[in-house]
Amino acid sequence: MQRYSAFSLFKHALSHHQHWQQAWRNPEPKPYYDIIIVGGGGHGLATAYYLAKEHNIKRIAVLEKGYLGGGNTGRNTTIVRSNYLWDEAAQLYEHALKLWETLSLELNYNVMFSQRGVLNLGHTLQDMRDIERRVSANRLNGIDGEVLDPAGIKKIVPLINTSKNTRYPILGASWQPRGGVARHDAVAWGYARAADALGVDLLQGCGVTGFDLAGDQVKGVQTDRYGTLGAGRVGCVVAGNSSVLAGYAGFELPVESHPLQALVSEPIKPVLDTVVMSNQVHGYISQSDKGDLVIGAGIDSYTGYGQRGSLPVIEHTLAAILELFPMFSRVPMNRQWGGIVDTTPDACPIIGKSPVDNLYFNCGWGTGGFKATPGSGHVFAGCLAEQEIPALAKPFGLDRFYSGALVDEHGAAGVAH
Amino acid sequence: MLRIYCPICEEARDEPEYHYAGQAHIVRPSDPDQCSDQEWGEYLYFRSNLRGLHREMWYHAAGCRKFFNVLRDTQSHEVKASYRLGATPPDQEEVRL
Amino acid sequence: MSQKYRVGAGRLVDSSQPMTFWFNGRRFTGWQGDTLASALLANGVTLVGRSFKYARPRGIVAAGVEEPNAILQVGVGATTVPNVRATEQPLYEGLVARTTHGWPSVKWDVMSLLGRLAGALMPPGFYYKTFMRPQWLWHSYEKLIRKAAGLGYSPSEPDPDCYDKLNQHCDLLIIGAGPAGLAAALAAYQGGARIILLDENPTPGGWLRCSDDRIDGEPAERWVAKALETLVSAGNVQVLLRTTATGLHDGRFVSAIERQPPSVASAALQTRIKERMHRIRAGQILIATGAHERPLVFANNDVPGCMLAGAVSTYLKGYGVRPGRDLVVGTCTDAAYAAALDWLALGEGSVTVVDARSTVDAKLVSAVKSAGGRCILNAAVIEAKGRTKVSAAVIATLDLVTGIIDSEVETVATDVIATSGGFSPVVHLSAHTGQKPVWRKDIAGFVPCPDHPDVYVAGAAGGDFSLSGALAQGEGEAQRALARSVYRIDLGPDQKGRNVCEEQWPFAIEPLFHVPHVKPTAKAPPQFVDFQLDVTAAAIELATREGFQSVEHVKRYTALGFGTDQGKLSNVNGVAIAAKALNQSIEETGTTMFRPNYTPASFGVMAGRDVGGLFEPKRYTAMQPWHELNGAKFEDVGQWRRPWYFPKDDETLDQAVKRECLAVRQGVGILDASTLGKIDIQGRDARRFLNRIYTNAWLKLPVGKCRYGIMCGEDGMVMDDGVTACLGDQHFLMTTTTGGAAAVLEWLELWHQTEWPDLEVYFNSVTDHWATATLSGPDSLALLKGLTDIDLSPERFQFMEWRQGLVADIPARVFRISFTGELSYEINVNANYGLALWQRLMHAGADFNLTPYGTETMHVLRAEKGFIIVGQDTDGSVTPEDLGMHWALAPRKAFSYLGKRGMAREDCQRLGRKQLVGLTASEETVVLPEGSQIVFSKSTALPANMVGHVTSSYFSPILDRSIALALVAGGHARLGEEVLVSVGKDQWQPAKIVPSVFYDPEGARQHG
Amino acid sequence: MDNSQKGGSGIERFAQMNQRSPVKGLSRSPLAVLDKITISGENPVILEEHSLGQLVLRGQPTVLEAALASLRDLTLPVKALTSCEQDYDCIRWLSPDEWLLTLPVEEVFDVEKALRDQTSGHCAIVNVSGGQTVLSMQGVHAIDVLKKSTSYDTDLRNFEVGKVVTTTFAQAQVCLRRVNVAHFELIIRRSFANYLFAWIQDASAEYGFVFNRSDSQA
Repeated sequence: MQRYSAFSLFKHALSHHQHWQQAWRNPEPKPYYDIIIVGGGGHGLATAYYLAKEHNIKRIAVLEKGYLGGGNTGRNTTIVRSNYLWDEAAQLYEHALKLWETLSLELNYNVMFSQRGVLNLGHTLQDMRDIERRVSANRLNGIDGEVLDPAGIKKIVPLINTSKNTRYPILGASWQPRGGVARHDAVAWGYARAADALGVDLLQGCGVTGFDLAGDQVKGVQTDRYGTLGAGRVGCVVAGNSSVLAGYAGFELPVESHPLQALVSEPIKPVLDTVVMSNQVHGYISQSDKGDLVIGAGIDSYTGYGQRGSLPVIEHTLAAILELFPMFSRVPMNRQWGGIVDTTPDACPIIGKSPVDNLYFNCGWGTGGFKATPGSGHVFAGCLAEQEIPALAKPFGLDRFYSGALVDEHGAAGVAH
Repeated sequence: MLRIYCPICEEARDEPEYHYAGQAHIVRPSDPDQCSDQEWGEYLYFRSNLRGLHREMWYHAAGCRKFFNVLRDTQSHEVKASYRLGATPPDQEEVRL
Repeated sequence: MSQKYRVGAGRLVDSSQPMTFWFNGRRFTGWQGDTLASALLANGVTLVGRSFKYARPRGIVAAGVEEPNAILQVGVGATTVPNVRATEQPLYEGLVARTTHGWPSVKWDVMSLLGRLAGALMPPGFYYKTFMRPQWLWHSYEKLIRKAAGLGYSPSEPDPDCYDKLNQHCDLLIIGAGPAGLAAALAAYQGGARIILLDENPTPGGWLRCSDDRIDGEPAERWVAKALETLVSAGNVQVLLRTTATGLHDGRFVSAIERQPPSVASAALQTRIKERMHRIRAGQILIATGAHERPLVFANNDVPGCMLAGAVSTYLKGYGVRPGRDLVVGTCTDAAYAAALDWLALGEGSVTVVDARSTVDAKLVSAVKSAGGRCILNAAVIEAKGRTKVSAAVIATLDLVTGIIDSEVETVATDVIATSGGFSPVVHLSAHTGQKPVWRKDIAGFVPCPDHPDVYVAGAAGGDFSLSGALAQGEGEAQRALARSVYRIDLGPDQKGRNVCEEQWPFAIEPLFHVPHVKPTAKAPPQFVDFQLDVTAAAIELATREGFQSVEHVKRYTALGFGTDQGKLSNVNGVAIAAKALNQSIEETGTTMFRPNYTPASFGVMAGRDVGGLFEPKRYTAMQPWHELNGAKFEDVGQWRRPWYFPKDDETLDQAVKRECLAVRQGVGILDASTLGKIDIQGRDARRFLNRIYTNAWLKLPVGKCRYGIMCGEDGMVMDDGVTACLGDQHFLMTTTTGGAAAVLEWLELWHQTEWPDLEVYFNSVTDHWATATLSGPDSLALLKGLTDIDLSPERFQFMEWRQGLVADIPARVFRISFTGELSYEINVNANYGLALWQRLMHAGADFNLTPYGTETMHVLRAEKGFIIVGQDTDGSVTPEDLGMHWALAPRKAFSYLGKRGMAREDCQRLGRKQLVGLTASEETVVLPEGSQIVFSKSTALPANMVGHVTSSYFSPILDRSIALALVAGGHARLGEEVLVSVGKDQWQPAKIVPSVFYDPEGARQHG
Repeated sequence: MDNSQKGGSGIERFAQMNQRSPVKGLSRSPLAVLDKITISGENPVILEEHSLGQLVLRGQPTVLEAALASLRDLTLPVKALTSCEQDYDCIRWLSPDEWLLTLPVEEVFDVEKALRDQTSGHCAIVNVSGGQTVLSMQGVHAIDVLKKSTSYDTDLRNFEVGKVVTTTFAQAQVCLRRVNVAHFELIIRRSFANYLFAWIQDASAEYGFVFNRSDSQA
């Protein structure tokens, strides 16, 4: 792999950048792979990378229907944090956050992970109880976090409206300084480039149309571009399309796919240096390095695969942002879009075995997928490569929907996204 | 934004008048106490989540307060038909169950 | 200062109305009708900004919404607006505008030095390749990078203006009032259909506004004026000008934003509506949005003075502005000749047309020549000279077929280079709902998907650039669209295409997406594709070399089209350059997604009136006036505002709550309980229904009695609770939690309508109908006795019973139920009497020191009794058994009630589930923070083994010590055990697990 | 005050109570804040019709039709979104088994009782007079205020005189009826009244709406 560095930039500048290598190959597929990953988003690419790097698997392919990182990876608001309530979820996301902290060096690709801190605002007494509870749990899980009062919030975000006269005055917030944002495309590209360098075949424009099943076992993957590719094991990491793939294999999942919308303003001069999230008023906001205000909306109520949602959700979200930042009223909104999020009844992912042998699923990340990318890939690689499901993934099996052992993140803390 | 025809009010209205109520035609097991944990889990949580034609239930929360069924394409978001609870769904043959 | 570039009258401006405006601190004059851009050009201002990455000087390129460069800050203070396109901003008296790039000034920008020196180090994606080491330093690099971020400035004060929304419905929405849109409206209105015709410009006509075409023997302008008059007077047509359709959404729902003209926007503040969003549900949609001209991509094509040919014509004809002395036109279309001829018509200055094509309509060439201009065919402008202003154009012979450029070049001195690379139909709206535009080779542009289910397309938007085509298609498509509705129109065969059009410039093009330079692209001076984000042809080629082969990858890697113009000028050129580099066709390459908004919409107009006091409803009870008058502090509970506590003088929360608590325990207090959800249930099967919905038994509850019930979801988790009274044998009044009222009613309807429609029962919300005042405390009986005709004697009116009668002369239903553990009477009256009831109770209660109390005191009192609050002591993962409420379960009911099977699941029955217990801190004065996590034993290792958390915690005035409720693993079996409560980093409070009822465990007090 | 149905004393199927106070002047409308505002002659106006009592009737049409006709001379509107008006009474279709009857407030209890007496079969009658209030909005710009507030198509072609719809209004709900071409009736929930009043004021400032409250007291 061609190393990236300031020096390499300088060297290539001298030759007018005409000699940069391809970031990844465009390989012809092999007839058989030890492991096929379906889904070339951040999670799938990370899975492939860790399979190759840490589990020494040789023949790995990633099948991507469209282009790498083109699904939810490239459509989210790039927030990274780990301050979840329940131990199982907190430890999984914290595992991811620790990987984030060294990811650029690991991949030799600057994913611009910016630990600018995340504020979760509380507007009601119950919000504040939930915040206390979550921060207390985080502390005992070894995750950074503190509870701030309005004055403390104002110090971090001077523009925010902490007046007591708003509809839902801000009573306080949780603050995770290690949280932040990262550059979403770079995460996909960084993993892709590093996985490719380890010999992983990245097959783009290759949609999956079915599975080759022998009894209760998966033997291969049928594709629209290369016919059937044999596989020892198959891992599906396709977010909103998980139910469609499960349908090919003959079972259902406790997953519903909903539109989740986001929007950006036109770039303005820096005014907001952290991530601000609020459940009560339904909105979250940060400012990108380019100057765009990046804003996440609530989930649309209906299921949908159209990668777009309904305008009232956007309208309400911007009203919420103006509740927090009235001075943004004259800022122009540039563009809105949507992703397809795979939601589960407990707002936690499903990681592990499916009813079909050797067919594994990693899905149900809902609105929390991006922040988990390195951890999700790392843990899922462990599931696919080893006999035992890794401890971090164990609580997230499908069996919990039968036993009732849900990890109820939204029931508990109402913390979304 | 979806425009949904309410078969009770006999008019199309804007989506915010309604609440989405999930996949339609899920029947409560007649004897829950005889269900295994697995069967109960499937009834509670597992859904077809179809891409394409989907039969789903909506509640006209700001209108007649009635639940009804909708046949909708979850890819194009197009509402194909609305029908009352208990009515025969249209385009039955098109719907994969 | 004189307008030295103003050369004539201009059709869109009124020279009799001069206006003063300010740009970068200098005073200028323009005319009514000017845009800020035309006024700047009239005054010879050519430098209007700096580019994002390389800080290169930039000037005005376009005359409409597609402008990428002239992005200015307009206004000052609270009403300043960032990122205003000068080409869209109407001039008004006193307008203040400035550039936002460049230090110390836009003319002398030190960043441009950096851009020139280090530009070579900044190919696309350079930031992915560096700043990695050491990792912790990225934050510092980032701070530097952020310094360069952003275009304009957000105001720092709240917006004094107001934004409106209008919900609209129509049979046919016509987007664009150019020739196609006007023709469509003229045809469609005759059938009586409701029509909305909108256009982004202040006047209709589209490109006809600045053309010399004629319709039916008259100047097109006349035809436009007559059309407008006809439509406005028709009655069934709404013409919305200054209105841009920003998004086309599912369900043929279009958002369109109308900007008020500046004169209106500066009117009295009270009704000052700055922008209005029309939320249009359209039966049918006709897109007549025209096309945008594309610039040619050549070296240094971003130097101020490089413009679109059409824009030059618009400034000349529309505004009487000639943006320079000499003109070089670079083109591969016929349309650009108009700019040359318009310029030549003014006499002065030299004009050179450089056409890449080998064969051009001879009439065009001779027209230019006879007017004194020069025409060079088979050639292209390959480079612009000049830094802050074009000084010359470098011209070379080009073979359009092979793409080979001759190394012999000619340099022509000029200060304006106008180019035309063809036209891109404005397909944006058609693509917002996922329909991909289709490439049409013959016109070298994308057109809307022909099988679009929701839109019809006419005129240039569909790729027909002729006037006759626009008129005929407008009529025809309007007719087709309305054929689907009841408002048919029949134009008849002889009417169709009846307009006689005399067109100056029929459309002809040989596409040229990238003008080669004598040097290879990577070594040539930058050839800009996306001006705003400094994306060059070399960058696109590099991206494809690096493996970014999907057009979306190219876009994301280079930032092509990510600017505020969203690639209106750059999309097609960029796609074509990528396609060529990938050695594939443009069809194969495709275009990137188009998303709303077509042009930006302010946050304010998106939010409309749902801001400030109207952000969300505030719901009040009938007693609100009294609460406000008596200094209550309020708490938000759902949308309700409930009195939180009633401080006397300058009492703190704790002081007030202590006083209120003791008053209830020792005397009598009064609570406004009106917000509790109330559902009236009537019908023969009401009991059977309740028996299924609640976990306990309801079949035998006698009339006159009340019963507490828990509602669970099918997962067995507690969902809501409340007391339900049996009002009649077939009549019940259910109460729900304040926040759960609507959801519970929907829940009841769900089960009734879907699963048990055979049960004869009706549910009606009466939450708002009944106002509820609760008297609670040992003195409540004595107080109430003097006010009612109801027999209150404890043996005749027992705990958990209800009676009706007069209370303070008001008919009431009185429920002897208690959430405080004291003797209590919940008095329900028609809400119209709620305030009178409260006032009369307060009046009569003066002798008893009747003390109003709020939700905080209510919480303390109920916690003393171990009564739960759903949502505080439960969180969606708690079963009734976890709460120790086995007594509220009736497992032997014939019907398997909702939640029964769920709570029997393996995990719900396992040992060690978290269970509700009481907790007392070892230090009696310490109130454990609500939410604190609990461990059984201290360990320094993290993660610690957490076993539960504090759900409710208060100082109990009656017990004179702190109390808490908590969920603790296996708690019911651990009574008496010590736990540690985490109250801060390495800070622990020891506490003991105790029964959850702290006060009067026998319940003697509530029985009176 | 009807004492024949004291709770706990018998096996009455339904609890009934005359909810009107024998003492005059105790009743207070949700929008009593309108008290001090005066009417301006030419402008469109909004009034609160505080003298109306309201009953929700539930049941199959066959159960209710005859009783209603004989008691109030009203035809039960069985067609979706229609209403029937007679003197001071008006009955509105809300759903196939639900209607809202408005009538003089002093007659509510008698009608409630009589309806129960004269119907047999499954039905429900609920007094909701205190839970909602009736606003009347008139004037040439009334329809514009509605366009700002509800997504419903209030054009005369779609929303003819006498038609009644329950729909969204700002962020609350309304039962909306067209009384006349430029006259609309809005029935809103009590707890939302202040919010909606503030909304209507804000939305109609552009047209110079003036607010007033009728003097009649229950």
